[in-house]
Amino acid sequence: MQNNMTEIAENPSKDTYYSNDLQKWGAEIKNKDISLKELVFNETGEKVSLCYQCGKCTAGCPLSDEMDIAPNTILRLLQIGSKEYDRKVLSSYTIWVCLSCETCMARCPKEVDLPAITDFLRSESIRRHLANRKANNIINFHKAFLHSIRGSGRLYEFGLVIGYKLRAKNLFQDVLLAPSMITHGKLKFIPAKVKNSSQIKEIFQKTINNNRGGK
Amino acid sequence: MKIGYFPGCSLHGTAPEYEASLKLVAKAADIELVEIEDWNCCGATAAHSMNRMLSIALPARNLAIAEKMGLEEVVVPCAACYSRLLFALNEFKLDEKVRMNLQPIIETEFKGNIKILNVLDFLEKYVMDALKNKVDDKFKKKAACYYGCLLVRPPKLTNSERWDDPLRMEAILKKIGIDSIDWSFKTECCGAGLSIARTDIVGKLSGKIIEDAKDRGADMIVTACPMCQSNLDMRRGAINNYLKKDNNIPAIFITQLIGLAFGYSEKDMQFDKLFVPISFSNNNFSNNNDNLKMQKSKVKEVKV
Amino acid sequence: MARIGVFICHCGENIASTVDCGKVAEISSKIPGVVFSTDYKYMCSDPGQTLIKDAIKKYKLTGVVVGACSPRMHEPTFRKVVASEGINPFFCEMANIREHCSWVHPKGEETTQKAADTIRILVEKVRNNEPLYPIKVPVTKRALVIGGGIAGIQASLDIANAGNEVILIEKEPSIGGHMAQLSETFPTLDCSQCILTPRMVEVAQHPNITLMSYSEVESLEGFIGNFKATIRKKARFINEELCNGCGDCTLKCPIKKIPDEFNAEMGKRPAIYVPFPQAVPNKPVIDKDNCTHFKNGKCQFCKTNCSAGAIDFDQQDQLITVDVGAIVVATGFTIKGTDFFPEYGYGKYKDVVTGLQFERLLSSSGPTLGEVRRPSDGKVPKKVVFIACAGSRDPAKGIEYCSKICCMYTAKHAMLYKHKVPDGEADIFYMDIRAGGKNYEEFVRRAVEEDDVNYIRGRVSKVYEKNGKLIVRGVDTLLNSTPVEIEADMVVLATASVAHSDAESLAQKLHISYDSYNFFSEAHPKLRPVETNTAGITLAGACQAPKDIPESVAQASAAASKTIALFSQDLLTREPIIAVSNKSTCVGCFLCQSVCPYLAIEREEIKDRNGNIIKTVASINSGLCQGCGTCVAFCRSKSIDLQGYTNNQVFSEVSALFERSEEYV
Amino acid sequence: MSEFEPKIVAFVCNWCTYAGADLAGTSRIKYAQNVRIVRFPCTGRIDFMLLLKAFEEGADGIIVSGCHPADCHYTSGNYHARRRWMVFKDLLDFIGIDSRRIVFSWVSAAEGAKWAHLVNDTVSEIRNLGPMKEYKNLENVSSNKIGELIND
Ligand SMILES: Cc1cc2nc3c(=O)[nH]c(=O)nc-3n(C[C@H](O)[C@H](O)[C@H](O)COP(=O)(O)OP(=O)(O)OC[C@H]3O[C@@H](n4cnc5c(N)ncnc54)[C@H](O)[C@@H]3O)c2cc1C
Ligand SMILES: Cc1cc2nc3c(=O)[nH]c(=O)nc-3n(C[C@H](O)[C@H](O)[C@H](O)COP(=O)(O)OP(=O)(O)OC[C@H]3O[C@@H](n4cnc5c(N)ncnc54)[C@H](O)[C@@H]3O)c2cc1C
Ligand code: SF4
Ligand code: SF4
Ligand code: SF4
Ligand code: SF4
Ligand code: SF4
Ligand code: SF4
Ligand code: SF4
Ligand code: SF4
Repeated sequence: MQNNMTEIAENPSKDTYYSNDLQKWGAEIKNKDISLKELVFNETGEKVSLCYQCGKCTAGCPLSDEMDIAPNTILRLLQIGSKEYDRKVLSSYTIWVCLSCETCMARCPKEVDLPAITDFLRSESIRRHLANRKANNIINFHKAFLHSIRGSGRLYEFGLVIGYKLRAKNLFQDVLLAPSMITHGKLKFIPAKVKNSSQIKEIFQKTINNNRGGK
Repeated sequence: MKIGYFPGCSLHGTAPEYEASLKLVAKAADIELVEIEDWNCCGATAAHSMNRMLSIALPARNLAIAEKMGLEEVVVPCAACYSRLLFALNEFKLDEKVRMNLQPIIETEFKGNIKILNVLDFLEKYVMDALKNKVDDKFKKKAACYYGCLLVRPPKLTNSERWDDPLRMEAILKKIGIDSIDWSFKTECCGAGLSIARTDIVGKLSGKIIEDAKDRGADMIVTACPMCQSNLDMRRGAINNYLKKDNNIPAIFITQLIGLAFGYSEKDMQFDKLFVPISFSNNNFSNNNDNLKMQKSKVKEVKV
Repeated sequence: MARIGVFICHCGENIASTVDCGKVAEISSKIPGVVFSTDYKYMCSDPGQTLIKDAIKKYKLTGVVVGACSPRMHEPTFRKVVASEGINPFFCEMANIREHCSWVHPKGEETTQKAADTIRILVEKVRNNEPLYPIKVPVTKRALVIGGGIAGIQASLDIANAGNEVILIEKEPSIGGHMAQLSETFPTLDCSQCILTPRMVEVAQHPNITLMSYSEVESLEGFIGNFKATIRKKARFINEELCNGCGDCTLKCPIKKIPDEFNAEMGKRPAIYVPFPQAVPNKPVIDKDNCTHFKNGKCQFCKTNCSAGAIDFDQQDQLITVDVGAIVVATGFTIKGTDFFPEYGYGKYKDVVTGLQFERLLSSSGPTLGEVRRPSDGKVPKKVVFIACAGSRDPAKGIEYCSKICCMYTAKHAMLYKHKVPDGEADIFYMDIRAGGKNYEEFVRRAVEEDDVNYIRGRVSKVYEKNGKLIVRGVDTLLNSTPVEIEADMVVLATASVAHSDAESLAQKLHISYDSYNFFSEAHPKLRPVETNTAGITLAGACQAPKDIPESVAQASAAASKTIALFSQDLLTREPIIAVSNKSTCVGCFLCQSVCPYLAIEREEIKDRNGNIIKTVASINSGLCQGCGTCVAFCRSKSIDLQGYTNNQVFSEVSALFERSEEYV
Repeated sequence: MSEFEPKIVAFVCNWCTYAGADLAGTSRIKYAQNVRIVRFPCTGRIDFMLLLKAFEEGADGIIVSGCHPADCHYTSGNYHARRRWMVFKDLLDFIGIDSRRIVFSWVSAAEGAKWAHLVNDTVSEIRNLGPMKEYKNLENVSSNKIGELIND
């Protein structure tokens, strides 16, 4: 555990599980003529042309106020399919602030699985190095989270919080809560660990290091 | 009767009272919860935000182990884990590519025959009957049943009826004499996934939930998910900041209430773990907010 | 022995320029059975026709093949010629050597050869022809109209005014349908009842119309011109002959709190009731399920208070059988309730209402006498939000189509609301405005420009209640997809128009087809929009698809004119191109029955002298068969044949396809 | 030796394809002469024994054409024809006739040009396949057997 922490502390940008991004980028260039909507279709099976821009997703989205591009507009941009718009989508803050609450999909008259599309857009955004800078905190949190479970197979909240703060370079935000969590017995200092932790590392090795986010 | 049990990280981390109460409730209903051996984290939002196959493989490993243990059903009390496990199982059933590729990744045989229960499924199926004659006057309080997102959505996956206004928790609570309010934020998102990275958002989303429950005269919010509960309970500082007033309505797990009804003590149900206190003892329901203020003052003193 | 004449037409130069007509005539003369052949410049001209007539006489011809233009052009002409010489017209066939030959191929031997082959194929057909006679079917000149909405009323009046008998059946206690419930109607805003009720009265008083209210179709047999319908006249527990419509009974009934269907459940009615003051017939009906007498034998206040002695608790349903020649189906539509919408509260908010309920609030005959007051507390709403496409155009809810009328009535509602509450605000959430009709777009613009109705383009995701207000969460997609939250006093859902829940079973009783939404299907979407695939049954109004009043009325008159045209003949003449079955070889597999698109194949029991059933065989109902021949192709034992295209005929045609003509040279 | 001229027979429905071929005529659209047209009320009437018969009589190729799927004058005759065609194809394989020799198509009353193309394409396709020789095999298959195969 100590190791994990120091590793991140010393080298916060070293993301072992994205180490082969460059290789993927190469593949991307080969596919550069495929528009994002086709990729979305290939990887998630979702057809963005189903969306008729009613806006119900945006209307119900608990986070639409926080987003830079409304959820239905994300789909509209994908429908147009130009490089410029594809890039706009991938570098949006929206795709990171989405909470996967599934409200949009549950109410969409055309049953567009926007959360699934968003999941894919996130991984694609990282792959193409287009992730919105404002989303760094969120991405760092996801990374810290995965790092935590990659190491021990289970979430180690204290390590997660510390790891995240090191990535976010924001040691003081939110830690306010930590002491009371400790007094309530809700933060543990010793992480629980999966015995077969090499198996978990294997899973990471064979998935996130090895394929595009979608199907 | 033995049923599989997947605690997930939260029940072993931030929500020990949920685990404790669930286990005692199961015991009272004569059910043995068998923890999945060497289980791992379901991957939560982070995994599916970053990689689909990872987000399937992590839960699938747990399901595969459960199958190997000979379990037919597994209870997943955390709604977030429930959603991820259900998603993985569903993808496994529907997507041939997943079926083909999964085996080598998780290195465990998986047939996909297991059944996944969320805590409401579990309570309805195995505990409801044992709740006959458990109506207790001390419970004569108004509950706001809060389901959150992932217990009900997406409706096609969770198979929920009335997904925009579910009534299942209400029916269970009714069995022990708790009446529930009709309110509008039962399934609104509390913001759990951004709990740490964007606490301000949680304050806002959870704030609206708390506010509506309060406005409609609820005495407590009842939850069935550790993420929801911790957001509504622990994040009360951020919430009150957003609401610009102190709000002391407690947020409690449904299993803690059922446990009380079975005759366990508030101590057994680990009421002390709740940030916003609540007590039913001596017919003297209380949730005064002195304690909360104390927490806040304590917080102010400490800096990391 | 057949004696066939072949007549080759030059069609001026049209055929003769590429086909050597003389040669074709010559080749044809060598076909066995052909006793005469010739060519001529214009076969369809008077001299040409005379030439054929003369040859028939002179050579005692038994069959004729005309090699000329398409049979689609002149087959009737030449068949008439042949018939005038006493030959059965089906012994005349046309070989198409113009459209299918001379016009599409260059001059030359090959083209001439093709013409000659074509002649030979049809000679073989004529050789195997049998005399066929047009089928005459008697017509019962009485129409059955099912459904007494505006469409059924219009159709009944049109048919009756042409001098035919009409039986109009309506399942509710009164005719009038939805139109009776409307306040004012787009696009002219004239009062619905003012224009409808005179027609309802006309129906009641028309000497040719028999109105059977509170009645439904039980079953239907027969075919065009000859239907037999069984109608269930439901017991209304009132002797209609004795009742004078005074209404005393309804005032005395102690059960007063039953949700009133006519007011879309916004008002209450007693257990014995007349649905609305202008009802036709203006006779009450007892709602058995809610009447104390039927529950426990007590009460009977209505009976003691009826001076006419018209109350009859012992009345039973009656089954009445009528013969009719044609049927107009005009059963209309229904609309989805607010409970269809999880996101808008599953119908639990009192102030979220349907368009039809709002219509009743606007109507001066409605529960609030025309004042817009919200159901929860009777206050006048100051802000009303309308949601268009509520349930329509929503595949997730199973309704993909546009309900067509709601754009217009929503504009109307907002407009009427503004007229009644001038300081109120009306917001309409919409996806598109579909106002394709005469003066419709102008109507919608008037709502916006003159009445200040606020249109917001976007769908609403959720409606919930907070502090006595309804919070409507929508979006404005024209404003950069900005989420919009409106605090409303009332929300009106323009809910989807759908088929009645019993539409499917009615369609099955009538043997008409219906689409995946249970709306009844027209025979052809463009060219036969009022007929069904079952001859003699037509459609009118919103039972075929959502429709407004002008369209419903237009279709009703069209259905009536089809019916009147049918009734203008004493005997129906039908082409004899129909299937016939051979009962001795039929093995009773009924494969044919399963493929016949017109349900024309029936089971017939063959009995021996003692009345024991020997076997069951296929029998073709010549009233229903349209002559497609599908059954023939399916019959393994070759026990069905199609007149005019018999197996003998088509097989001989095929045998004659490629006999090289040289053999005859 | 002159090029092989295939003999084509077209079984068409009265309402759509026959009228489409009429339209090709009125529009003077030229096409190959090799086709002989037999008119039926509906493609649903076309018994597949007739197709075998046509081969037996020396046809090298057959066109079966009727209304477009949703446009059948008789509601569903063309649909039944199409369904049976699936079965018939297996039968052709069974008796060793190249199923490319039968072309199934839809030509509406407005598609004169399509009709001309259909005939031309079929002629050139059959020309490539060469003269029909397999029909000899037909004699070895009892017609009862064929009937059963078709109708099952
Ligand atoms: C809220 C609202 C507002 C509208 N406003 C306008 C407007 O302003 N202008 C306009 O042009 N149109 C308007 N319309 C549309 C109008 O109501 C319809 O066009 C019209 O009612 C269709 O008439 P119909 O006779 O086809 O059907 P209906 O009016 O539905 O009548 C059908 C009749 O058949 C009866 N019936 C049903 N099933 C059976 C059965 N099995 N056996 C016997 N009888 C049966 C029913 O009881 C009913 O009496 C509005 C509709 C709605 C919902
Ligand atoms: C581009 C376009 C595409 C369309 N596509 C479709 C479609 O896909 N589906 C569909 O359903 N509809 C379609 N329509 C609509 C369709 O064309 C009309 O609905 C239909 O033609 C109307 O038929 P009509 O007989 O009323 O009028 P018209 O077709 O206009 O016929 C009127 C006839 O009256 C003659 N006439 C005019 N004045 C006089 C006079 N004073 N004396 C004597 N004769 C006169 C005219 O010469 C003409 O022959 C389309 C229309 C357009 C413009
Ligand atoms: S709700 Fe569905 S159809 Fe409407 S804009 Fe959103 S994704 Fe598109
Ligand atoms: S899943 Fe994401 S986009 Fe959809 S409603 Fe929830 S937060 Fe908004
Ligand atoms: S039943 Fe009697 S009381 Fe009632 S309306 Fe008729 S006559 Fe009058
Ligand atoms: S008998 Fe029935 S209908 Fe008559 S007054 Fe009594 S409750 Fe009303
Ligand atoms: S008519 Fe207008 S409101 Fe009604 S379904 Fe169609 S587009 Fe929507
Ligand atoms: S004018 Fe034509 S294109 Fe424009 S809305 Fe009307 S129907 Fe559509
Ligand atoms: S010819 Fe057609 S309509 Fe007539 S019985 Fe046969 S299948 Fe039915
Ligand atoms: S397919 Fe069409 S036209 Fe063709 S025969 Fe059937 S109805 Fe006719």
